[in-house]
Amino acid sequence: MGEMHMGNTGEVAKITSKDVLAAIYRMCDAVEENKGYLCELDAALGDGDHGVSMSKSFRAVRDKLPSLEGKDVGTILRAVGMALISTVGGAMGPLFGSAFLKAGERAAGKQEIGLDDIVDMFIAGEEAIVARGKAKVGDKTLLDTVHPAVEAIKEAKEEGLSISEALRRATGAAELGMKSTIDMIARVGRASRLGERTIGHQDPGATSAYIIIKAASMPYL
Amino acid sequence: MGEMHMGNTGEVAKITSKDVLAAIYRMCDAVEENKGYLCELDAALGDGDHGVSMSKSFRAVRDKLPSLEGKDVGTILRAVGMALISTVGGAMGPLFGSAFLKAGERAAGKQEIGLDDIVDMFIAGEEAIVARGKAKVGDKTLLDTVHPAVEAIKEAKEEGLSISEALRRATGAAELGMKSTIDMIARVGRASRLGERTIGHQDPGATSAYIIIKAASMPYL
Amino acid sequence: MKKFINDPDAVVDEMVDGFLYAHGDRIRRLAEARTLVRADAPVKGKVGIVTGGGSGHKPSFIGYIGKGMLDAVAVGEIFTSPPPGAVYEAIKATDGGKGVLLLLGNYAGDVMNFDMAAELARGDGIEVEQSIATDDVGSGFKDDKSKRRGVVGEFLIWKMTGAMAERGESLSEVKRIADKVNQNTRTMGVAISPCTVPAAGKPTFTLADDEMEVGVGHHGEPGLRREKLKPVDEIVDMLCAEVISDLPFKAGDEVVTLINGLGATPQLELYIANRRLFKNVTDKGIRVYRALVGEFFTALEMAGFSITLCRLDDELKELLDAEAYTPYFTQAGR
Amino acid sequence: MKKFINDPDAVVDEMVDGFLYAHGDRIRRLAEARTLVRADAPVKGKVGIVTGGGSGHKPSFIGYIGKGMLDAVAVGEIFTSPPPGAVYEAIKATDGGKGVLLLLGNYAGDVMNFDMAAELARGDGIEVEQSIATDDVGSGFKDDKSKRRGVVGEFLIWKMTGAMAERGESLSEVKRIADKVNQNTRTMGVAISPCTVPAAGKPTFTLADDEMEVGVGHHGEPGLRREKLKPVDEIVDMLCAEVISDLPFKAGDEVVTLINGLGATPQLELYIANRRLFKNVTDKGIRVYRALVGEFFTALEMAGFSITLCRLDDELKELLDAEAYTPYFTQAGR
Ligand SMILES: Nc1ncnc2c1ncn2[C@@H]1O[C@H](COP(=O)(O)OP(=O)(O)O)[C@@H](O)[C@H]1O
Ligand SMILES: Nc1ncnc2c1ncn2[C@@H]1O[C@H](COP(=O)(O)OP(=O)(O)O)[C@@H](O)[C@H]1O
Ligand SMILES: [Mg+2]
Ligand SMILES: [Mg+2]
Ligand SMILES: [Mg+2]
Ligand SMILES: [Mg+2]
Repeated sequence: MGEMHMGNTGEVAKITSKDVLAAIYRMCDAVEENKGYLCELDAALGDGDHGVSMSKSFRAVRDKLPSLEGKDVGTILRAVGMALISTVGGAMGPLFGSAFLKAGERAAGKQEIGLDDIVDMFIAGEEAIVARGKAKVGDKTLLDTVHPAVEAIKEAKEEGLSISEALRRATGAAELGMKSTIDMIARVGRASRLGERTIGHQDPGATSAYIIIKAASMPYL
Repeated sequence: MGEMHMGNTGEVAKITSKDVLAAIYRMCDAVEENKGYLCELDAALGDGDHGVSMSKSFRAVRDKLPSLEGKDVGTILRAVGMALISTVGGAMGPLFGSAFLKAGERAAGKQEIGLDDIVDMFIAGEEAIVARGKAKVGDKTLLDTVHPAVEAIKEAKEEGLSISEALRRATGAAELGMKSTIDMIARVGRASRLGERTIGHQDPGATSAYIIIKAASMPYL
Repeated sequence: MKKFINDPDAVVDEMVDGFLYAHGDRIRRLAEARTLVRADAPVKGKVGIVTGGGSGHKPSFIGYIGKGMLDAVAVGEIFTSPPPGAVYEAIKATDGGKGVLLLLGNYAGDVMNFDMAAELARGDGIEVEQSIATDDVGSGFKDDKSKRRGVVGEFLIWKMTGAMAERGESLSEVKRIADKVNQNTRTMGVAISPCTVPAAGKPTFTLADDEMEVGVGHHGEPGLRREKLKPVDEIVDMLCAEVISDLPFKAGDEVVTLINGLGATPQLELYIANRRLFKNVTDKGIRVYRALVGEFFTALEMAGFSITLCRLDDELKELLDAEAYTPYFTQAGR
Repeated sequence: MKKFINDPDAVVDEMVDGFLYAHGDRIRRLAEARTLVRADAPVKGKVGIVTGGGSGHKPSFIGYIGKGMLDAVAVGEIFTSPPPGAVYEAIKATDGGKGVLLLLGNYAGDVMNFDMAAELARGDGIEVEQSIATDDVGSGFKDDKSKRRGVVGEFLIWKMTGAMAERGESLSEVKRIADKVNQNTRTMGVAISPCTVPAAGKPTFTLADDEMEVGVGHHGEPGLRREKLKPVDEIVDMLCAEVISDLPFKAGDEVVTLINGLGATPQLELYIANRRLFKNVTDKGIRVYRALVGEFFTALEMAGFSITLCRLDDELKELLDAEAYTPYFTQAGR
């Protein structure tokens, strides 16, 4: 499957709905590969199920993908969002699900998207996560991965960079953001009850957000 | 405690109620010492509690002993029997309890007993165990210890031997009897459900019967 | 041994205290012995239902004291039969003039202690009968089923016998029901981890990480054989095959099925087992009248479960569905 | 991982099947989602009581569906909040014209998924309110108690709120009771061995042979601290001190106490704990109106227990004692 859905590489100016579908396949693979790792991270801070929830959610996503061949980007992303909120639930369903739903609204009807669209979609995704989870940057959640990624891609657009370069920057910022959670004290979610004992552990949600952003950007890195 | 209640040693012709009390103290000590060992034996064949039941039962016996100073042999043995059937229950309460009760009946009112009495008491004890448990010799129970001991002491009496020699023989026969259970298949009790798998394991009840007979006879051996 | 206890030798006494703090409005302890009875015992004109046995099987036995089930329980040490005195006091406290039925499992200790108690009570002129449970197929003895252990089938005996007694039937009629339920009931269980008697301090058996004990007793007694652990569907298939062929249960029979958790096995797993049990039974053309799932008769913290089938007729169905009010089984008529 | 399961990813679906084979006479599954409802839902003229959450807590949540308690439960994966759709279907299936109250524990996933469901249902014109349980003192937050986890206190909320709804009271009145019970309830627990989520395959934590986790969450979340295991009386003293001082409960208060086994801890030990709990509470001049002991809200096969105190007034006493008919809690009035 991996090979088939690798999509374009090198400097690109447009991304097709086919590329987006390929990106989603890569996300599914990446989540599955990291299932055990994500559970371990969650065992230190929460209830140890994060990898399991993510894996089940993205298996449900994968099941939807064949029926989405040829659909526009908005339809694809909304379907992904619906699969995420319909199947497993957990904390990830509403957070990632809302992000994909809102991002999908911005790409409604489009067979091709440019960097403008992508930035719009990133912004919408972050807004959805904030609206749903009411967390702030620094609270040790997936927002600490998502927010710097969004800032980076916005800047890249302002600087007039290519899609590839913008995604490269976003992925780099996401990675730094993910790592920044190691030193943070969790302020929301299950982990928040551990207070200072959360210092030294990387947040599982922040990690899966990075895994997803990286998998999406892979061919462009 | 041990020293104080050791009773007579060497060849004796009579046993006093004081000696009997001392013998009971020794039984209590011996059972307590072997608690763990008896549990281990029972774990292989049954539910692993034999040492615990024996220990609890004989602690209850020990609690009664101070009030029995100066009482006749019959009273002492019946009190031991009552303590055994009143406290713990288990399989041992009724079996050992009935044995002591019946043996006590034979020694009612006596401050001193001779070999004739002792043989009578052994016979009564064995009868009580058979009546209560309905086991046969060879069924892999405490009867396989008790029966050869009773036969040995009867013979010793017929041969006109001393109490000491008679108890020596009884203890020796009890030990052989106990060991003979290793090769037997359990026919009654909890262990009987294991059938052939009981071969190779020494019966816990047969073992505690030996421990008791040996502790009683100790100063005469 | 990792347990929430104080003195290992005091666990049963302390448990009884704690039990009475919770259920003292309906159950009281006798002064004369460690025997618990219905607060309103003796119930006039009703056969007294007395049972008892070793502790460590919660909710059995004391959790089933109450209207429609048990009148009194003689409480033994962990896995150890109670002494005759405790049973004798139970008999005296529950004889409402129609006699008392002793219900017990088939264990040498229980049989002897209950026998002694019955002798004592008969000496007082109280009518006493006994019925001994032998439902455990896992204890072997295909040729002489009367030698088998009694296990969780006892719960079904208590339920239906208790209902019969509550109706005011005679001692012989009540005993007939106890024997009838026993004759129609078969159980078999498996364990994947042992339990530890507090005063002994060591597990009753050890199993490798991939092993299970098939036919285990509810005190950790070895069963029929050891096998590799399998998916639960296969385990249930195996247990069903042994249980169904033993009576045998046949197409057209109606049964109550019972899945009993032995202690540490989550209810989630019991329900997964129930799913397969239902399939096994109905595939054979046997009708499931009721399906009970839960912890009815445990073995401390043993991980494992058993399945039970009990063949019903109209008489037993009515008794099974009759009202019961006890700490662990309440049924307000159906 | 030694468990009686088949496919680790199918445990919840298979459990639901097995559950319905046992309780299908009173509980049914919706076609639209993995949501279980009272067979007679929606009950006209009654506020619908809907809850849900991750699985693995049996008998919670589905064991409490029935008259006098819950109308519907949205069933999540093990320890994972159910999706909005399952909650939304629960709301639609139980609205008897007086609106629906959502009862949930304070977990980010549950809060978000229930929020989304409430939004969807309100869009359909159904009146929906929420009440979020936060009884776990072990989750810290002395300064902002609204951030605490909800644990077995939820059982008490379901019981009393369900009774209030059964009376035909309005949605706001029923919600008032849920909030009131929550405000008056405090819980704290300890664990001595972990549990394993089947799909994860590994225990959620590890403890040394002589250690316990104090303030553990019912998914194995770390608690306030680790300590050496102590005699249970000392553990209960410690838990009582924290729980009593937190509300605080005071001399003259009347309470229902609850000891909840987390899975593998034998009931014997829970009753030993209850003995000491009773002493702690009454020594403080607090009156024990009722004492509940058992497994109400487990964490798979975790070994551990919690103690809960809930302050009662006449209104709550009546609701606590009201009739209830569910698979795991039946009470025919008292
Ligand atoms: N309110 C919130 N806003 C954003 N992210 C959150 C929030 N609450 C929790 N999270 C994220 O959820 C992750 C845990 O997810 P998961 O383990 O799947 O859910 P649960 O905690 O319900 O078991 C955390 O690592 C954190 O990143
Ligand atoms: N019917 C019987 N007659 C004689 N001895 C018996 C009988 N049944 C059991 N025993 C003895 O009881 C012993 C087991 O005792 P114990 O472990 O204390 O009781 P339980 O089997 O009730 O746990 C066996 O080793 C056997 O010697
Ligand atoms: Mg988690
Ligand atoms: Mg034994
Ligand atoms: Mg025993
Ligand atoms: Mg979770």
